[in-house]
Amino acid sequence: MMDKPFAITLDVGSSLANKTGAWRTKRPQYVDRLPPCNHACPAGENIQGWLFHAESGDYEAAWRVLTEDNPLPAIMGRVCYHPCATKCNRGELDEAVGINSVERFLGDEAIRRGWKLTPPKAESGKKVLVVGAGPSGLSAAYQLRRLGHEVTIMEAGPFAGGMMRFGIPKYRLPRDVLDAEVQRILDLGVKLELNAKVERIEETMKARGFDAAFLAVGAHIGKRAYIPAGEAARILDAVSVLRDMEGEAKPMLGRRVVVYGGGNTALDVARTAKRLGATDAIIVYRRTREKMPAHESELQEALEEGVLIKWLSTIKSVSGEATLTVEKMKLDEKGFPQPTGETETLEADSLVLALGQDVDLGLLEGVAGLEIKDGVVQVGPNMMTGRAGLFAGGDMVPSERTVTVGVGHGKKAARHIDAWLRGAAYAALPKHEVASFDKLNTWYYADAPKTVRPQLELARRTSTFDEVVQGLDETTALFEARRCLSCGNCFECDNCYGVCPDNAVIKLGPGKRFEFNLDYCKGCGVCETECPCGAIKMVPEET
Amino acid sequence: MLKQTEGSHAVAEAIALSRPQVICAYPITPQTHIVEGLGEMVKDGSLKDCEYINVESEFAAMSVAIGASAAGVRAYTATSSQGLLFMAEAVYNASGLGLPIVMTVGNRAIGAPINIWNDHSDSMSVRDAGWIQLYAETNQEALDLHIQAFRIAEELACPVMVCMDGFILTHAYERVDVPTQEEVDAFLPPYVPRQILDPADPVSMGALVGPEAFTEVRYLSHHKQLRALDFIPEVARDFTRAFGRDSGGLIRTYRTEDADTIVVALGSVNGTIQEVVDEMRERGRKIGSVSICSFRPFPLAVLREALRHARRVVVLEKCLAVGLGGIVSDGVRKSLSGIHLNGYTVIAGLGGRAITRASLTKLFEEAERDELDQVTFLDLNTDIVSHELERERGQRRTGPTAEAILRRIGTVASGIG
Amino acid sequence: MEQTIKYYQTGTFTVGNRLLAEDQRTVQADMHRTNSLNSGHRACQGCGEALGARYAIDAAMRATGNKLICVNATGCLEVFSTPYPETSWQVPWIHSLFGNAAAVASGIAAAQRALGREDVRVIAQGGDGGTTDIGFGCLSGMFERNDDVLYICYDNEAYMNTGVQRSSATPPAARTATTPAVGPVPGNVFGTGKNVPLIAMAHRIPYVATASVSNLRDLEAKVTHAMSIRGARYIHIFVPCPLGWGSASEETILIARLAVESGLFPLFEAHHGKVTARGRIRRQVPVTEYLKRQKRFAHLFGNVPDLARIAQLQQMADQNIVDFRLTEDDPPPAPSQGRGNDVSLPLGGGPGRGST
Amino acid sequence: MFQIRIHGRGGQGVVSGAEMLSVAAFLEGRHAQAFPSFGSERMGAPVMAFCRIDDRVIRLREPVLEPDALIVQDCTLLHQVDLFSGLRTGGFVLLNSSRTLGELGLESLVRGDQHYRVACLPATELALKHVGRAVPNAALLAGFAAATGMLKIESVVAAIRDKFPAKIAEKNVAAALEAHALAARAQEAALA
Repeated sequence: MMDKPFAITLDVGSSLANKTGAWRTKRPQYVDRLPPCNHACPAGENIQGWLFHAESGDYEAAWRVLTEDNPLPAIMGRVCYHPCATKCNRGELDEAVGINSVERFLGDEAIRRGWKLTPPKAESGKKVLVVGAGPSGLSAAYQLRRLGHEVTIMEAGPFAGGMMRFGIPKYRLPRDVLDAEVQRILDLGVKLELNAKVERIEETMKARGFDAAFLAVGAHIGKRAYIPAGEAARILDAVSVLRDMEGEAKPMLGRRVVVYGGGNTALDVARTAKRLGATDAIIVYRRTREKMPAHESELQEALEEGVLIKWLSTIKSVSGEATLTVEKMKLDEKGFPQPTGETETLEADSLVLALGQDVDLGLLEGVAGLEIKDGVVQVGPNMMTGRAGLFAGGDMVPSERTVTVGVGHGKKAARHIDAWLRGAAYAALPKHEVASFDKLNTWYYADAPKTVRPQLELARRTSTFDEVVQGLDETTALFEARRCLSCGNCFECDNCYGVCPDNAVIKLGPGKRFEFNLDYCKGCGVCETECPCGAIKMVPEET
Repeated sequence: MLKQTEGSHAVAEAIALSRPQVICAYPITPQTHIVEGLGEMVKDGSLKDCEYINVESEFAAMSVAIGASAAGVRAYTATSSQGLLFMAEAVYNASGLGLPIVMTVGNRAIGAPINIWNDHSDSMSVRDAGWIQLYAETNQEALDLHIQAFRIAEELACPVMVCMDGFILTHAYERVDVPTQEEVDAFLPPYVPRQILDPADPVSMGALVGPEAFTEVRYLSHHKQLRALDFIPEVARDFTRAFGRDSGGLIRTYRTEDADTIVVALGSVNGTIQEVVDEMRERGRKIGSVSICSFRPFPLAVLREALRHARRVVVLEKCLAVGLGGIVSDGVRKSLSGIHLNGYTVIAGLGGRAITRASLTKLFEEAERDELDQVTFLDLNTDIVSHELERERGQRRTGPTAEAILRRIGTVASGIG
Repeated sequence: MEQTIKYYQTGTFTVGNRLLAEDQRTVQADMHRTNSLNSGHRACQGCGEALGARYAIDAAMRATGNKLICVNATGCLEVFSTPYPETSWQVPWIHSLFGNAAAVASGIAAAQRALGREDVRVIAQGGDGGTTDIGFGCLSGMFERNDDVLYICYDNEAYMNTGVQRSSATPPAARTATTPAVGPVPGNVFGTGKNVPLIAMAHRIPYVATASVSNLRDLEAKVTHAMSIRGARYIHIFVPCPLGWGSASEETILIARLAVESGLFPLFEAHHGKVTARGRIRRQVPVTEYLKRQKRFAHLFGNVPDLARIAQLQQMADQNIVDFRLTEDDPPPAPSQGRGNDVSLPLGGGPGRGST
Repeated sequence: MFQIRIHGRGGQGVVSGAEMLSVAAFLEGRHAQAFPSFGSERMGAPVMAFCRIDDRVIRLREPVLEPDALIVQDCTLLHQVDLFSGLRTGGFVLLNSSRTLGELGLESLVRGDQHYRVACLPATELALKHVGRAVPNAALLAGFAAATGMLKIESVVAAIRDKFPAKIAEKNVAAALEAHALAARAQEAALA
């Protein structure tokens, strides 16, 4: 110990006695904000949550978080139109994160490695009927089973999958993938009865002693439009064409096929026709490309495959063997198509109508208290119909008709059914404010373009039903996952810990995040400005 | 070992014998030969474990010494005149931080007018910088004082300035007794710093000190110098014991017992004064002299004791407090407070003006007759001064005084002095 | 020195990154870092200098295994870190004078040689006043002798400690207490700032670098690299001063980033007088983005914007971008060993100023 | 106390001459003090140096104002500087010249009532001969030793060896020895 000259030479670190926290007028707080991807997901997936695990290469953990909300990642990774990506903040930076492709990678990985879903902890002793083995039904069955209920799915068709099987062509969703994910749900102990059409729901429930039922029969009846036509004219509807694709006898469409409509189904049929050997597959749509409900990516692929589209056209009549009269339309100022009187003729071996689908509500006849509107069943915010204990979801209720929405309905309904069975009401947790782009400091993220999913060369694609879009391999999936900005939630980047001029941030260690040391924090706010993901918020000191 | 050598070289040898670890060198006449000599010793390996740094200014010289000393090694530098003023800020800092640096000042005047010759204006200008100031009377004493200086500095954690008259001592060849390394090692232990910058035991040196503690810090540095009043003679006694000769201490008296007139002076001029004292004593005059070695701390008590019985004191100083008169005289007067005797201040030897026996004899005889003014400028050329004053009265734009005077006295005064 | 996009993406430029291997992580991400400049110091809210100093010295502490001695010139850093009776330093530290930090450091380095303790390294640090003005002589002397000292200048472009007076590092047009925003030509009208990094390079010392508190990993890497080299080294760190610049305390790093991304403060490294690496601008911005966030430039954006002087500042930035090839991808030529006279210095340019 | 003043020009070794003189005296066990006339003079300018020799400690620090002896290294100074100022009666003067007093027109110095004792020595020639450069001081010291008998030639030689590096020293020693012989002979002649 040296004898230090008074006042001139001081012992180190003694300024800890000076609590500069007293200078503060604002204080920083750690917050969690809702990532826009999670916010946008119809299936309510905790996307950022499972990406977090994927980033560190723990794919099983990622898959387990993912399947909390969605038992069908391999399917969703193929057929979802990923609204998550549309809302992804990264889109404003370079390109949205390929969430959907990582999801598919996880789904495929799970199948490849044979990961099993977590079985229920305890049996509830309640019996629930699920009508329809489509995405919504499967999702509901899965969630209900995990909550310990005894679940039976009654499916009218010969296979499980519903529209995933009868509406989506193989080249978009290989059937082995579908089968694998369905089987995994059944492995949890869900009973599946095929070719078991429910004629009268209430009778079935009473007869078999179900405590509740979830209806998800989908919409399988192709809409017809009145078109004057000769006897010889070959006119089919899209749903049947696609359904027949699953059977032995493939539909006979001829060399020149005209499809009428502008939805995804219309595109599926046209692309299917191409694969069945049609030289011409022409879509006739009464509005413009901008107005087309079909998904852009599918339209793009269809065009690449040589599908032709006549915009602003309606079919007036079908004369003789195969001559269609098409009338040109024009949009009025409201954007509605109006006839112009101009017509032209079009040669076609067959005309396929893809004008949307209706729901078969037969099983609901005589059920009291139901409200049916526009051909679909009305449900409350808890997915319950007018009849207590009878819930419904998917295409048969008012909503966008996608697999993802279906899965979301299934999950939501399951939670409410579970609550209802316990005589309670399910209340979802209050949502955090959304982590919008302006909350981020994106300088800290490396600029990295999205990994483009390799595609099969067009030639092979149009001649076979091989899957068009290929998946990511592990490295690219990892790369993609790591493009996530972790919007609104701390990812332990240590920025606050590093940038504080007063060392007023305490690092608690991996997974434990951080804590502010208010003894020394002067409230400068640098940590808030420099937090990349917007997980810090300055709030005024209470006076 | 006895040697006939130059003052600067004798000092260089003394420094080398004191085993310095860092030496900072920046040239300025007349101290240059000292650092040149040391540079040679470091280069030829005779001075080992020593870093010799050629710096870019006196300010840097003292700063490097500060860093070295704070890092726990024995640091030395030398300067003169303008150089001392240029490092003045660092001079204060070294003492403020309590760093035992030893510095030689080869005393020299300060310009303008620029003048390279000897007087005490330089060291006097930093007399209150918190350094101990020792003035050497001979080259032997200069040599001895440096060895003592390190011991004093390191014991008290206070820097020491050893002042020796430029040219008169630094350039004079005379006999000196140079001690052996063993003798010096026995007298001067290795440097054990009181505070040190050491990663193993970190401290912060040089804190900002506010009104709440600054007075106390200053009091402590004053107190440190008061302790030096006891310690300096102690070291001098040890030195005498070890080396068998008297050197240093606070003051030295010469034939002051029963003296009516006592002359007080600093540095080499004491030799000439003693010659004059002897002559006058032979003529029965009661005169003596006192040589002040330690000017800081100022030895009030011992000086009072040496002077109290005299009738008059003549303070002969090689510096001028412009607008006041003497600098040393002030201290002497303070030492005599309450004692009534006639005090005279004589300003002599400014800018290298030779101080001769003749002038001193005349001066002291006038003093004995109490015919001196309060302040006397020895050998002042009154013709020149009055002429210059006349000229100034005459015109508004007078031009530089120094040049005017040189024009009047002609350039070469036969080179003497 | 440039940060190429590594495989760890999430937060590639953040202080820490959980995706990195332990040994790749930064000093500042370490739970057990030194905090060589401890809490409780009296720097203003959002002080860039306090941040830069802790970063630099912590990095040096790791690089030297805590065998480090620091010298501090008079200035904000010294005053806010060591007011009696408290010091914030955890390293052996000395403050001597305003203008002699480099010389004191030379003395300490010499002492270590004399003691045979060359494992103990020395850093001198000062603000732009203590470096580019009053301490310049000692700095140049230390460079010329190639003493084993790393000198770090924390540049906030004025004398902040004494109340924001102009220094020779003050950029054109900036308002300071001695170049007030009044009269026909408000703000600083004296030159374009003394470019000490380039002057340091002219001494052909082993290493010169510029850094910014906006690029903290880069800053840390440069200090670490500097400590791996013997001899005189110089790092010039850009540290915004909310008080002196009239900027928001939370924007300290943001403003530093804009200085870099606009080209006004080029990041580069030089070995033996030759530029060997420079920081690519990732997202280029016009200088106005940087200027308008600071009250010291407010007079440029009055009712009648001072387009001429804004253009002058933009020109300086553009000159830097050209001189240091700040927007080019290709790496600059490898460092030349030895100290040949073929060394090519960029004309003008340099931290915060240009060759106008 | 014996006081010597050496006159010469910058670069002629005036100061080292005085120093060697002091060393020689020191070697004979006497006290000596040598110092230059402190100035900023450069090459060629008139300069002086002083030397005091005594048997007791020399305390006096004033310049030599009343020399007992003068050594004039350059006779051209005769007409430029008041060389003889203060030289005491009977004082000794050694001139560096190959000419005689008569040739130099300095008989008056000897005949005058000051009774100066004046000698000439061709020191520069000797220096050129032995050292190869016009550095007359070693030769002059030897001449001074011989002429005044104040110092033994051995002491002068030792002082020369003390001052110069070996090679140059020996050359100067050679010059000194010849000068000493010359001066000794002249002395005898004078006495005869």
